[in-house]
Amino acid sequence: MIDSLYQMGAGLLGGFWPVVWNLLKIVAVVAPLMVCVAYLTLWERKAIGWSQIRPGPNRVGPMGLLTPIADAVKLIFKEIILPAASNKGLFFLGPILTIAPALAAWAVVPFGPDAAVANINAGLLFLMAIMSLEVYGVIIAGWASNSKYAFLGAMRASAQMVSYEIAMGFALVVVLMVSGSLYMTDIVLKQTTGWFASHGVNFLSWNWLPLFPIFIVYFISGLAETNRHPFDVVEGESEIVAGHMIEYSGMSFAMFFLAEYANMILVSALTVLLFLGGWSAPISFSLFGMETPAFIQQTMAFWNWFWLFGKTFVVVTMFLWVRASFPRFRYDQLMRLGWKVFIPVTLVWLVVVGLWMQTPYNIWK
Amino acid sequence: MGVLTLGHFLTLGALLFALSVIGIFMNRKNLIVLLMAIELMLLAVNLNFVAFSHYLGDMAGQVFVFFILTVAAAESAIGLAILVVLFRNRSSIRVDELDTLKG
Amino acid sequence: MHWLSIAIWLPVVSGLLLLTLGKPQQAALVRWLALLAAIASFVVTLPLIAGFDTSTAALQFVENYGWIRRFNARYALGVDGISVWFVLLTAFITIIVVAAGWEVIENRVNQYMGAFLILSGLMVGVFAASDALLFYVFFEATLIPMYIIIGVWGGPRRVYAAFKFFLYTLAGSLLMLVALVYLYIQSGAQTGVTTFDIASWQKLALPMGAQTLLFFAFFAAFSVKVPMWPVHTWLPDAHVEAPTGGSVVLAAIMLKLGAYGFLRFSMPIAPDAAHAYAPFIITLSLIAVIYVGLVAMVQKDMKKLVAYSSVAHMGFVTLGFFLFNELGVAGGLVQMIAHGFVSGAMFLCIGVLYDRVHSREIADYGGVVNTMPKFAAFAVLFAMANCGLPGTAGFIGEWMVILGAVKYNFWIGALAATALIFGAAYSLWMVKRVYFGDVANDNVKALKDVNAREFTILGVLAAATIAMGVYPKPFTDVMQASVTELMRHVSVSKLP
Amino acid sequence: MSTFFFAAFKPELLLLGMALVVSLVDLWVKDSQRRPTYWLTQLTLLAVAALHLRAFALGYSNVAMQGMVSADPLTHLLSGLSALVVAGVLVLARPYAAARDLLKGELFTLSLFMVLGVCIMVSARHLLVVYLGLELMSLSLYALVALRRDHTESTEAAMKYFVLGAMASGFLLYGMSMLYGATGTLSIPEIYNVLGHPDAAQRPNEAVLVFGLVFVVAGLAFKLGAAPFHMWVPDVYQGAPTAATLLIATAPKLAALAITFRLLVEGLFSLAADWQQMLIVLAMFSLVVGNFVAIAQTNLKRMLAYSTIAQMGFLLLGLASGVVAGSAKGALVAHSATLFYAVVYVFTTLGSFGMILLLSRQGHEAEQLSDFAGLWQRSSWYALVMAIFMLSLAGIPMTVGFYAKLAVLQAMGATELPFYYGLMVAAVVLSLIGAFYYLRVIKTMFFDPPAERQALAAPMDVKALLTLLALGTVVLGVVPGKVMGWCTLAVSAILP
Amino acid sequence: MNLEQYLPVILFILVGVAVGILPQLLGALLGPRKPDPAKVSPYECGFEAFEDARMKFDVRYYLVAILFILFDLEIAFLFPWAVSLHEIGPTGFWAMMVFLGILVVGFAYEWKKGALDWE
Repeated sequence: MIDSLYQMGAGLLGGFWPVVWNLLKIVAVVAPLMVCVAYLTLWERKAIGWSQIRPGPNRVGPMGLLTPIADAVKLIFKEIILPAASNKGLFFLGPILTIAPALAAWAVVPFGPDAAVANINAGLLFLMAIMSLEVYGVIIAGWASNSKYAFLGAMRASAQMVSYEIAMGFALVVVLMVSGSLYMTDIVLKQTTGWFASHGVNFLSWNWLPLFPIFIVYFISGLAETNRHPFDVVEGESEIVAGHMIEYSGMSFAMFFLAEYANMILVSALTVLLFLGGWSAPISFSLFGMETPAFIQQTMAFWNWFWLFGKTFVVVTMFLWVRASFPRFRYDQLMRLGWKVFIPVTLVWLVVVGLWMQTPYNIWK
Repeated sequence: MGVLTLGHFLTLGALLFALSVIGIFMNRKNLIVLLMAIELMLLAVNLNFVAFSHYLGDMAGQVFVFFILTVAAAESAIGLAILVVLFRNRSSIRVDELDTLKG
Repeated sequence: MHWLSIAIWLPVVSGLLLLTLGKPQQAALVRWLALLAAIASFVVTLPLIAGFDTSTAALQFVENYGWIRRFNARYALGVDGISVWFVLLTAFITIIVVAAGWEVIENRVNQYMGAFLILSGLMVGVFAASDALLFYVFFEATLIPMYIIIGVWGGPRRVYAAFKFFLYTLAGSLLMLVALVYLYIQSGAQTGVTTFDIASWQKLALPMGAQTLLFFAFFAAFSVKVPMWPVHTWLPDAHVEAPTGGSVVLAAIMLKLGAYGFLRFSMPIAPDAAHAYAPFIITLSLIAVIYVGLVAMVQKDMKKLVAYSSVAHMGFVTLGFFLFNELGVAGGLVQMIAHGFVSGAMFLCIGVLYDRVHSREIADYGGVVNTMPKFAAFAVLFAMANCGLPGTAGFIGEWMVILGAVKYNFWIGALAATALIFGAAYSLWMVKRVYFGDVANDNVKALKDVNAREFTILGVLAAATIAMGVYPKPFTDVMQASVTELMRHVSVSKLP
Repeated sequence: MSTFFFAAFKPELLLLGMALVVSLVDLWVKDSQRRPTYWLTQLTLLAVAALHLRAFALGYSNVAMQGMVSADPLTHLLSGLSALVVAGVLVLARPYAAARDLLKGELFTLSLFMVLGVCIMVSARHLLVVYLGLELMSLSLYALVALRRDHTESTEAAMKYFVLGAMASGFLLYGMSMLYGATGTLSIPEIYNVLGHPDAAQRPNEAVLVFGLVFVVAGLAFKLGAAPFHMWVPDVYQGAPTAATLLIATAPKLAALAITFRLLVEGLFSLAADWQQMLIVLAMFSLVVGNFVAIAQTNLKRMLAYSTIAQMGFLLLGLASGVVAGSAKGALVAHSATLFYAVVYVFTTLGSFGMILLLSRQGHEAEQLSDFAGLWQRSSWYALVMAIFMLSLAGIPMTVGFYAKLAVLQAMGATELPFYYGLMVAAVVLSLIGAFYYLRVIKTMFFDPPAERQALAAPMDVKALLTLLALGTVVLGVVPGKVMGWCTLAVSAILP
Repeated sequence: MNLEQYLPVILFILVGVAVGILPQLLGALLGPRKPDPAKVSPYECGFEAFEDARMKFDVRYYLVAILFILFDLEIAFLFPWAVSLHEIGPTGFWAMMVFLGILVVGFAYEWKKGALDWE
């Protein structure tokens, strides 16, 4: 069906068709993503509310389901205040640079085998690169605002982000070692092979088990990378109010917010792809001595999407759970954790995995 | 849109290189700009290497780029460190104020 | 026995030992040790003349060992009739210098004595080297101790004088170094073996252009050292500022290094150029003889006067050399030796006066003969020798050169002869003003005559001066064969 | 070729390992004198020197790391000497550093890493290895210059050094990229092969090559400190803590020369006609700028910096006279002369800057020329030692500096081209000017009255090392043949 | 190499930028625009701003930045190594272990020197 659509378009638009086609695909990713982001804010408020035994937003729409839309409308009609002493251009560039990478990273996220917008063989490298750009948005925003709080917040945020990026990078290296490929699809597929997978218990073949410390480090680094609780000293209200975002208002502020939530989803999705088997089901029918039923075979794209979405949802919810449960770290504790715990842990595990791979007990051959 | 040839890349590399040299010699204001010019210079070289490597079909040039990048990072780390120390001593990073040593 | 090596290294080593191990407090001990070393150094040169074979022009007492493989430079020593007397003269003058500095030098005696001993050894090395690189090394190395001697123990403008001395000489010799490299390369190109052996170089065939450039490169080095007019200006400064011992060594030996170089390098290696530019050299020499003689006459400072007279006398030497006849060359050589004794003695005399009055101005003296009769007798004798009075050493050389000049061209001879008149004029006029007449002032009145040490030194020199003046045959005999051979060599064109 | 052949770079592995060990050990050292670190460093350096020199003596020659490094005699000699010289630097620098809060572990770690960089550069057979070694060395040096964090001049010097050094690396890299593009390989021997391809049509594009060559030569000139790429030298020499200056002035020069050899001689030999011209221009610039500007300096470190520029000029002259009219028969002589010159320069510099270190007391930098005034009267031995170094730098015979200059002159003479003889005359005339300011140092020490009378006190090891260096300078000044032979042996390994 | 696959990447980045620009533009168009001095002055908890906000800041941020550059590049080196670890065998593995060993020494050095301490 999709193929014939593609053929038709190619006939209509000729040389420009690939651009249009890809734009369509991108929209197909971005639009649901924006909806997810919007509803993630609601889900966050709800989830935290529930965990604190209160209803959460419930005024707009049934169970408050229209709250995000109301928020959006409100924000659009808010004034964007431009502080007097700010650098005008940079002031607007900050939010753009924050949101753009958060979205662009999705280009290589596969929703099934070879089912990413861009199936590039250096996918993980691209992710690493584009996620590193995030820090520019923060620091530009902090600088352009020309406010002490914003500046300090930006300094803190960027120092924190780069610190945890190292731990994250090492974690990714370990994943790469076992996967032997930078192509996201390969990384996922690699997890669906192995002794456990061939016996039907797929989830035990996923990377999270043999790379457990790395998995933990990656997840926590993800929290820190997205400046989420308990690492949200950036906007630690009691200290520097809202950090680099303090001078922003209206839609500009919303951009940061959107970016943060888009990043959360992204990091969760990556956690799933890298450690939790991506789109693959946790157990397969072979566990019960069955062939995969034909109807499932035919609707595999849906199941892939289902499992990916489901797992991502679980991980995102863990982000929220962490926020609901843990107190905020002090900045020095945060830096100590990044440099003095995570980096050594990842280094050690890197060596362990490397050595493991040199032995006959290598499970990733 | 014409085809990109080796010449285009080399010209771009040469332009970047020239820009960075100009940046180093003409800049009288800010040491950070000097550091950036140095980075730019190395990037110009990288461009050359990558272009040659691609057209020669030889990976060695790209490997070289990898090393240049690393060394450039180490270099800027040391440059920044020196800059910090310098700023502590002089409270200025203006290039034209670096005039204690003369003769 | 390697007498030449011993003659070079004995003073150098003993000088180094004095320099490094001697303590300033042990001045007396150091003096005696230095004298002992100087005498020993002189004694070891005696076999050179005793065993010298006057019948041959070849190098004798030859030592030849590998030295620097890369350059094929060899530690090659040897003396012929031309150089052997200078080895003795150097060692001899060193004894005089050590003795002359006995009481005068009070601070850093060990360093002073050490420097002179080292200098002595190095200068012997220059005369004994038959390898050009070795020659150059010794030639240049002599600058260092002399620089220090002038600079440390010299007079008020010693720094200026020391610099001038060093840089003038170095400038010349660096050009010579280029010439040496050229010859070295040429020797390889022509014989297949690159070498620094001077004798081999003398056989190289060289085109006129090369010869000219070589000649002037050597000229640059040696004319400064001699010194010839107009590059002589460092000499009066150096003489005036140097301590007495320094002046003595400068006048008696160092100047001869340059003249010796002409005989060893310029003339035999580039004979055609030497012939071609002989008139040029002769002109310069005559200017030195006459003009500098006149300059000497108007000097108020005794040391300066003697310094200019040295320039004039050395003019005689170069004049003699470039006449290209045996009489002239031999005369120049004799003049060099005689000048070694006489000028050294003159400077010593000035030193004797200076130690007592602390002035070198002629005007500060007068009637010294009244208070220092013994000393005045010596001084007058040396002044006579300086102006070439027959019966003294000064006469023989000058006479031979003048004869040679006449043989070459009458008018040159005549002009050279006028120098005798100028010499007499400035020497005797100085004698008159300093020694004769009434006692000029209280300083002179208070003068004490020479003590035993000074008497001995001056006596020995006086004896040498008179002996050479009366019986010069041993000197000329030794030179004969070598000079003849040199003349034969330079008369053959080496144009390819 | 497929093997790594670890045995060939054993010393480098040792160096790396020990550098890490030292940096870790130092973290737990409580001793304010840093004795454990110091001795570990010294032991390492000596062991590395011993391993390399032993390999040199045994004539080992290997290619390792899949053809990327070459452990040939040149490597062994220069690496060994570099390690030795840095060990010497640390001996001399220790009291100085202790008085200035510089005696930190970083001094030793960075020194070791610098030596490692030098060793890598020296053995490079691949452009990448050249670059990595160069940067390892340079980065360590930048940090060493900035080690004195509270000192304005030091940090300023570090900044200048950093910016210009990084730019030089950029130039070199740009040139390398062009070479790579033209030849299609990064391996130096292969570049040589490609350039000399028998089929002319297969040879690379000459224009790109020469374009790259210009940048390579400019980069090398920067690193060597040759004019007009010398801007950093005076500022850095003067501003850096003297201990760091000493490090910059010694081993890195050897390394820079080594990569010059590797790139220009081993790789681009067929372009010799092109790069020789460039080097001659650089050399004459350096001689003129270095010598003339040095005269005006009153700061001794700055003066020595300009003197370095001049010395590098002389050195480049040697490198530029290897190939005449396409014939490489003079290359061995020329390039070994260059190497010898560099080795001599490095050890002499070690001594002369060592003296500055020695004179510097707590809170006082003995940088001014006037700080040396009257050293002769304070400590005559040290004055003599310094004088020997100065004479050696000036190229006066009886010091090894003379043979260094002579070897270069010989190489230039061997071209037998009038143009080179012109260059020789220019070079010696300019080094005469150089002699002036070296002499001025001697003059200051010997002739000027001291500002204070107290004798110099130095630890035993410093004293011994300086004495050893001075003696070495003199002993090699008499018999340089051995070391020259080593240099010839080393260079012959890389000549095509 | 499959370069046309990078087209969507570029497009995606452009879309990302557009998503950044458009809402802001929308907000600017639809929202009110009534600046007054108190509103546009920098936030200082109600105080007047004392000095320029681009003030000196703690040198430790620099330190973090410098350390980050270095570590990030180590990671850049590890990337290709990790990908090809299956092919390069024990030699490749141990070579990187040497590299990591040096890195660890540097890390230990920083740690002990206190470069990683924030207080």
